[in-house]
Amino acid sequence: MHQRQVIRTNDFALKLANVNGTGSASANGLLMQAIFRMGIPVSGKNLFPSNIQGLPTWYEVRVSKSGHTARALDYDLCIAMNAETYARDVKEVRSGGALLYDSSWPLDAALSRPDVTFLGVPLARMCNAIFTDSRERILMKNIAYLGTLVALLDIDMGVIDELLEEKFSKKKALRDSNHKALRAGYDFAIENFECPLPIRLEKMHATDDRILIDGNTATALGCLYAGATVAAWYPITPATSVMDSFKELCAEYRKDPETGKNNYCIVQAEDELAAIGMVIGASWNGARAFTSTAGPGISLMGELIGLAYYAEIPAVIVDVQRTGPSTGMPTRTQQGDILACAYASHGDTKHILLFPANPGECFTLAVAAFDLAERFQTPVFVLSDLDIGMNDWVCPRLKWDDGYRPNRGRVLGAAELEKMTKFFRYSPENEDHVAARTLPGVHSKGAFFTRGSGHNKLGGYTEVPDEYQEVMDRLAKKHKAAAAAVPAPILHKQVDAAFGIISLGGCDPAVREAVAALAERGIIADYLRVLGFPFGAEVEAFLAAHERVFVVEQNRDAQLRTLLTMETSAPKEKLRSVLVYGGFPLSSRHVIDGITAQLAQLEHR
Amino acid sequence: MHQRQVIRTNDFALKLANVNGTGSASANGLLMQAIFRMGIPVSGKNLFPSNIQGLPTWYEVRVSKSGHTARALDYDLCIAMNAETYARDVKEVRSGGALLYDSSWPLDAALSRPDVTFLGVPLARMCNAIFTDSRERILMKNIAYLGTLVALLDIDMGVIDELLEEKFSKKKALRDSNHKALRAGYDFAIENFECPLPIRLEKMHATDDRILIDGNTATALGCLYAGATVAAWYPITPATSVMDSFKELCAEYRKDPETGKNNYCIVQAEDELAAIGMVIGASWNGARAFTSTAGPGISLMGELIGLAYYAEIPAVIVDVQRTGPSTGMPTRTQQGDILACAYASHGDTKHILLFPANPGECFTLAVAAFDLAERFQTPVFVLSDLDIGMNDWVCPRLKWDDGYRPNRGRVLGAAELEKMTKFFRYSPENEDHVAARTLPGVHSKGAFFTRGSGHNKLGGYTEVPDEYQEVMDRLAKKHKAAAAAVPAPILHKQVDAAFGIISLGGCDPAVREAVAALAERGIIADYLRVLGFPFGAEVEAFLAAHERVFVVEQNRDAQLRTLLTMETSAPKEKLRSVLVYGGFPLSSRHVIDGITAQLAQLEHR
Amino acid sequence: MPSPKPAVVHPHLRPNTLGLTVRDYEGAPSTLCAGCGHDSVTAAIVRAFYELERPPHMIAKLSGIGCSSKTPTYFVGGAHGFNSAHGRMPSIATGANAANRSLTYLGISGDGDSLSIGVGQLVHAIRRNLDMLYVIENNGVYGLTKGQFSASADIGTKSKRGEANQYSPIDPVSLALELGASFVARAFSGDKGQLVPILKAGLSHKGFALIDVISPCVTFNDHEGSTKSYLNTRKRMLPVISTDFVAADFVPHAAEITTEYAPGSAVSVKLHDGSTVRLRKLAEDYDTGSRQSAADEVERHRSKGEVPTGLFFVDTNSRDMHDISGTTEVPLSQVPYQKLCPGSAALDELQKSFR
Amino acid sequence: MPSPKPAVVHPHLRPNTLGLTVRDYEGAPSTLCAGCGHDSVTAAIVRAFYELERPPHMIAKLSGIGCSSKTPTYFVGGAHGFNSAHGRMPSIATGANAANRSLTYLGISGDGDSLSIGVGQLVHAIRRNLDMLYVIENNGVYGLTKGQFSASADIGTKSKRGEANQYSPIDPVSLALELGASFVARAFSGDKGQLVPILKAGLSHKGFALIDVISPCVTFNDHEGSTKSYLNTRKRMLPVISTDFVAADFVPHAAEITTEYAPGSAVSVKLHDGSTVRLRKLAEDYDTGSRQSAADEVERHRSKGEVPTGLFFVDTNSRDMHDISGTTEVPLSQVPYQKLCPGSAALDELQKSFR
Ligand SMILES: Cc1ncc(C[n+]2csc(CCOP(=O)(O)OP(=O)(O)O)c2C)c(N)n1
Ligand SMILES: Cc1ncc(C[n+]2csc(CCOP(=O)(O)OP(=O)(O)O)c2C)c(N)n1
Ligand code: SF4
Ligand code: SF4
Ligand SMILES: [Mg+2]
Ligand SMILES: [Mg+2]
Repeated sequence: MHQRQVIRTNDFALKLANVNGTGSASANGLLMQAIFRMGIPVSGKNLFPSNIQGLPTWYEVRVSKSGHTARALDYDLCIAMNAETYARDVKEVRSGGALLYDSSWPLDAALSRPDVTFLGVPLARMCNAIFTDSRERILMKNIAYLGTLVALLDIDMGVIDELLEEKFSKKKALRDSNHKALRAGYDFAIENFECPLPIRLEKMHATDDRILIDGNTATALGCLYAGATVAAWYPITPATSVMDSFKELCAEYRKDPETGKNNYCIVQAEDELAAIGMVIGASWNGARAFTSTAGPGISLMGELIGLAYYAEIPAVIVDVQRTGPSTGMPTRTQQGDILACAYASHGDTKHILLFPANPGECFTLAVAAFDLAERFQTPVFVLSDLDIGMNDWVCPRLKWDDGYRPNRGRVLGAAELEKMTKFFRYSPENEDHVAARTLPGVHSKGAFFTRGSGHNKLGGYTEVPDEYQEVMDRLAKKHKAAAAAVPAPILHKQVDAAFGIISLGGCDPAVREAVAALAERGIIADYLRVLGFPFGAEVEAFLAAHERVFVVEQNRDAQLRTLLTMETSAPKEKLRSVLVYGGFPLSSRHVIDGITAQLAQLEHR
Repeated sequence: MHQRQVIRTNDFALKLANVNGTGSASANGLLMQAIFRMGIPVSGKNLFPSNIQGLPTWYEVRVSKSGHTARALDYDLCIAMNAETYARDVKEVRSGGALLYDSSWPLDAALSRPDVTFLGVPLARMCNAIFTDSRERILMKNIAYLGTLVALLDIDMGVIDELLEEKFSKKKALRDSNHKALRAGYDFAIENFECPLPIRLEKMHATDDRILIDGNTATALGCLYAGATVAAWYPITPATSVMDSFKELCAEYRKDPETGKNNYCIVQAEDELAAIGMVIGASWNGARAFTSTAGPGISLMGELIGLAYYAEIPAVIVDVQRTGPSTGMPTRTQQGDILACAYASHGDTKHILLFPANPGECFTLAVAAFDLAERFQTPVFVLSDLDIGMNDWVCPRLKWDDGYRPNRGRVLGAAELEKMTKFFRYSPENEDHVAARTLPGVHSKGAFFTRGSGHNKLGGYTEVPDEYQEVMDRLAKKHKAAAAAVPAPILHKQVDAAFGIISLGGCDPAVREAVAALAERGIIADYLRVLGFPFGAEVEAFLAAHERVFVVEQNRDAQLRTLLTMETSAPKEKLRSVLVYGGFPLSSRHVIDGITAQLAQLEHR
Repeated sequence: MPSPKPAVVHPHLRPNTLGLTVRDYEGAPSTLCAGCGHDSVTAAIVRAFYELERPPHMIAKLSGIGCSSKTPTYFVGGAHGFNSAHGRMPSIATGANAANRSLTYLGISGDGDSLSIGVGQLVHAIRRNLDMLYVIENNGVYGLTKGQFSASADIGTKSKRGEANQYSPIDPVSLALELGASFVARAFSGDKGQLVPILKAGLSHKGFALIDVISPCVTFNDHEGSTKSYLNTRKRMLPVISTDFVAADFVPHAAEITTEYAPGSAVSVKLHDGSTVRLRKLAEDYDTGSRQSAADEVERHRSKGEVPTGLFFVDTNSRDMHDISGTTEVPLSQVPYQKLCPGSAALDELQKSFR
Repeated sequence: MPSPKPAVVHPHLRPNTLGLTVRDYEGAPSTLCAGCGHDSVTAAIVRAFYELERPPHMIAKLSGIGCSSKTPTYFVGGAHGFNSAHGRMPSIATGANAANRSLTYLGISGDGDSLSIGVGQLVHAIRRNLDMLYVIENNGVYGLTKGQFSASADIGTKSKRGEANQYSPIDPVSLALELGASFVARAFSGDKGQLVPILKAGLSHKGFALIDVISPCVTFNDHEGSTKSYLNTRKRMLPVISTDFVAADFVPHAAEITTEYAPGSAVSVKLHDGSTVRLRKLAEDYDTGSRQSAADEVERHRSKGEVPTGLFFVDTNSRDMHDISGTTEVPLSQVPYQKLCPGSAALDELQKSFR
């Protein structure tokens, strides 16, 4: 018992075990939002199944006054609402932790633990007493346990009220039901448990200038602000909400004030082959266009991605990665499409990749993607993932510079064309090895023939080796030139680092937490997070500066390490991998264990 | 003139410049075949355009008593039948060489060369005199220049007669026309030129136990002998003739003697996505099935290749590579799909690749592909190319061991199943990390559910990280295990080699010739040709044994070098590239120049 | 917790002549939403196989991706299942059928799986008259991805968010008739009495049998304003043909002979395996043996906003892929290798022509 | 050496009101086989654009892969061309059209490109009623890959090697009618008098216009036994409707008013851009405004082994993709960025809801 007396304010983790399709999502969302509004750093991970209703689903909430948002692996309190996973869930509570269960039914003694406090709340009985409608009885159980948590964790009731007001301002009846259920759960806790628990909340001001947002919404915002007018897509988890958001945003911000018509066109394609085809057609014709998809879509887009690469047509492809291969686990996260995207399509091809690490970067890198795609006239991939894309993250408020103007790259206007004697599509090239393009309908002199078949630097059809090779060599140089243009990596430097760590994307919170924790143990590491491919001078410098570099990523085959090995001058021997790819978001423990284990090995050589 | 007096018997190169669709192919084929029948090592390279009629096409014949069959880059005699490319063709004749042209029209003086002998033959006038039908007049010009060559090169007229007899045994009229044209060209040469030229032929016995065959026919033969019963494909150059041959062979050898029914089923699919789907369905159901395609098809097959990898279904995919990316140059050769195949599909995937270097190996490796695909229950790629697949090669007669039995891998029969209490698809695994599979309809206990979604080692659906990971880790081990099973590389060892060369596939003749030539200059190199991926111990050993290794391949991005870097323990620094990727077959000169240039560089460091 | 669905209602668990009861034709518990139309189709399939007395392991059940495509897990656990990739089931089935023509092939797909990403493969499976039963569980939306319109959504039908579809729908029935399918039908998941006999007929038909089953999505497309809701479908559905199935070796029991026939309007069609379907037409002039007549009949009702159902067309003499390719009767997967390999002598002989 | 084909025969090189002559609408010399039907279609397209007086640079010509798909290089050199990937032209055209609705879109495809690998994209381009003219140069074979049967090969037609096709063909016309195309026609490359006006009508139509042009492949499908040879097509082709086109701002010249009409049987249809097509029907009862009637008429002749040609159906009031999506009239590619970016203030405002 004594353990329980250690008060842990704003620093603990909850696991809520539910059945999907029973309304737990909104209650769990409210919980997360309430903590956020109390000014406390918080993160929520939704671990949901690949079906619509009736299967186990978990929601993890981590509260961390020091701002660690990575997934926590041991839980101080578990809300066990799913009998089917009960046994599993009990096991995951840390010793000294507590478990909240529905005591409407007796608890299976076999599943109790001496080192865990069991808090029984008769949620079903309560709700059956209060509500008559059967659906409501089920839904409100979630709000009832939320009420209990308000008491147990000392959540500001005012904040909760405010949230319910906003949420149900137009649905009075629903609001009242919510209040009733909330109350019931709250009162029961006050009467029966010593509240609050040692793990508890206390207002802070750490989220004042922050927002709660998921990566897919942020990506959609980025596309909106970048001036994308054409979007083509085919539904797929976890990318679907990118387009849902983009659609909503356009409906809000892209109706022409005079005509009321749409300054955008979103096409739900028949499949991914068509979606990328539409993006290519639209970009060829001068619109900023993009598609959003996941692994299976990337595979299907392969052929046309090669066409865009070779014919030099801009295209922005958002890949919200999920666990592969094949259908894999559609509702689990992974970073398994790095190589598939970097070298997408048959023949010699190389592409530009961007790696957002959080919703904030989804926003900025989405914008960067369009600028790069048009500047280099080539496909650009934004490699997000399910964890970033579908979970709510606490982020600094998004900023927008009204001075921003799209970099449309080298596009000749009517005036310029008028002055020219003759226009050739693929020459002359600039220092980026990019030639000017023209848009259909602009000027008679601008007409040219686009083809995925062999062409020379004038744009003419060719089967002559030298002419073909000349263009291919320029494309290789062009890709190299992009290294200086992709966003620079982010360096976390320390004094006397023993080694370096390179990682990307959604691994960031876990790696940063791990670096801090290792430092406490006296293990000092520099940390570089790459934001894009091809790799620039900073990456080369970091690799050169460190004898040993651990590459942390979420896939089986060390895909980022592969890319670093092939596309930098670093000797491959210095690169070691820490790989986690079970489908759940990364935790600092994975990183710490992975690195320390290897360090130990290396010593015992 | 004096140069011309150097007699060069059975050692020279010809270039025939024609217009496609004008019947030159058969004349050029006859020429090649005649030399072959004279027992002289010969090779022919058909450099044809991507259309059906009216564009420039070249046919190169190399005669080499020492058996070098790679493409020669300078030509002793050019037969210039295409006015459009005449200027280019004249340039390519080596100094001291000769050029044969149609003197029916005056020659453009501007295009003459003092160091080249011009042999004018009034081919058109002759044929117009002999023939009345306009089409025949065009076709027979080709036979007429063949006649001239018979005289100039001292080709055995008996052999030619014999060939014409065989070819036109059923078409007397045609045979007579051919004879007339041949005679006319021959007589003109005898009367007007000093025959034979210093470059001439003389019977040998170097081809007695050899055959003339193209790689695609050999691949089809391999599939026939391996026992493939289902083939699904979509037409694409240069892979189409694989299926054409397979169809003809099946019609000949696969009609059931009793019923007259087909012991095979070939489906012309609606596209490549369907073709690979059919192969997967057929393999799942217990047939040996394959498809043949080229780069664009590989891109389209990506998603389903990942399904076969993850669900562990055998599939044989023949990729007759052409010049990419995109449509690229469909009638030019390249080795540009190595990476696209090795890591095909999204998520973590790795595949088995085989690299035939000539038609003989197309035959043996096609058979090996089925054994590997079924033993390891995974897709296997046979990476041929246009040069191997569509050109006629002189090869040792194909041998077949009647003791061969297909390795169907671990497939449980009714008896075995009867004995089992319960069958699980993905365990237990054997030393190859392969589990037993069952075939539909064999036994009620064998039923299981195949899926591309997350599954555990029992074959059940899962979203549990550990269960998912367990299967993925086994797949990785399985791929490693295949290293010992793929055909071993071929080592050409020398004494005191200064460095090593690694190459693959169609580069072989050029590399072997280069190694010999370099040796004559005192530059000694060991040469290892890889036959498959994953790489086995021999490859590791070769890399370990050499300080410096040149990797010779026909693509821009050093794809084999990439694979060697990532999938062996060799430090990448020791691997240097020689890359030729213009679309024409490799010549020893490319290799020699590439290597010596780099050696020079290295010294001047 | 998912309750074991489908709950198959059956008077008594009478074993069929294989000694198997209805339970033996069930699969794993469904994980679909309670009330999903697909679960009713699953129940009907269980019933159909049970009554047809097919040995489970001689059944190959294939599907693409979608809620509908998940259902093969929920029926005939003893069959071989293949949950493949989105829209690619037709090609997988084609290959499977090519390798072994002796199994019963049942493909389950959705309107998204079949009419959007998969329409190309569906079209060509029909052209080949592949010997299989192809069931489209048609709910007008992409269920598994949460309710986007599919290509079968009717003009004007409203999404849950209230937007109306404005693209003309693809009707799998008309498409199949146009492309030459040899068995074309439509049914409603809510009408088991109609669905089961049609399924049995489709399973007994030789060649490509397509059944478009209107199967409402309770979660994303069962609201007011949806034309494919249970309510609206019940309102608009019109059995232009009622189907009654009598298996070859089958003594019809009481339940099934009670159906009364208006003399003259009934047609009996003998299927390839000897079983019979009795068709009762609504319209006198409509000829179930004529593709064009069927197409017209379907169009006539469709244009009136009705949803015509029934077995519209069946051609019992069509030639399937194997007939056309002249494949041997023995499943290719079972032809001994000795019959497949010409041997060394033949190779030597052949190579004489390679000189 | 390829002689500059197509040789456009024209009385005098009269410039149109843009000051352009027929020559100005030609492209690079064809590299197709001498006598290829596709070259005649190219010539007809040149003629159609010249007579419609379209500014070349306002034309987007797109294609897939195949001999037919090569032809955009051979006409209107001053237009923007896009020779894309096999079977993917419809999606490229959809995106292009989405970005700029002010251009004239002409897609050229083949029967392989459109009915095999590309049928899915074709089907959905039709559903969207994409505003373009889609021409299928239909020769029943894959020309560029040397003569395999395509999905439009008729049953019984013989390949050059003598094998007969046994799979039921896909008729693009019936398919388009079934799927809701707003303009459906068929013509023969050998009948320029018929083809040119239909092309002009198709180019003037708003919405998806499909023209199936029988265009023989002299090299691989013009032999005896082929149903798509010149000879056989001439024999079987039957103009069930003859089409006559009159441009909006166009004084018909002598050549074009001579056509005599049997009173009563002629219909005049005003197209979106004000031009008119006059249709003369063979059958009195056939209603060119009715999709079903058109489908029946086509089927009626097809079943008799005839190849019905003409402009079978046109719907001048259909709504194209942009009408349906409510897109602004200004080409999206030309909407100024200022109109597209909500700006920082809006972003700050919006983010209040993200707390
Ligand atoms: C290549 C690919 N693209 C997209 C998806 C995502 N996806 C899964 S199911 C589905 C649609 C299912 O709709 P339908 O076939 O009608 O089945 P339903 O769920 O409605 O029964 C989609 C788009 C996928 N799995 N694979
Ligand atoms: C993905 C892909 N598969 C196959 C091919 C090979 N290919 C080129 S053209 C063609 C068929 C062309 O037939 P059709 O569209 O009828 O054109 P035609 O040559 O008959 O005019 C094929 C299969 C290709 N280019 N790309
Ligand atoms: S989402 Fe719709 S289709 Fe899917 S299971 Fe639920 S009800 Fe059925
Ligand atoms: S092959 Fe046929 S389609 Fe192609 S160009 Fe020649 S004639 Fe025309
Ligand atoms: Mg659906
Ligand atoms: Mg064709």
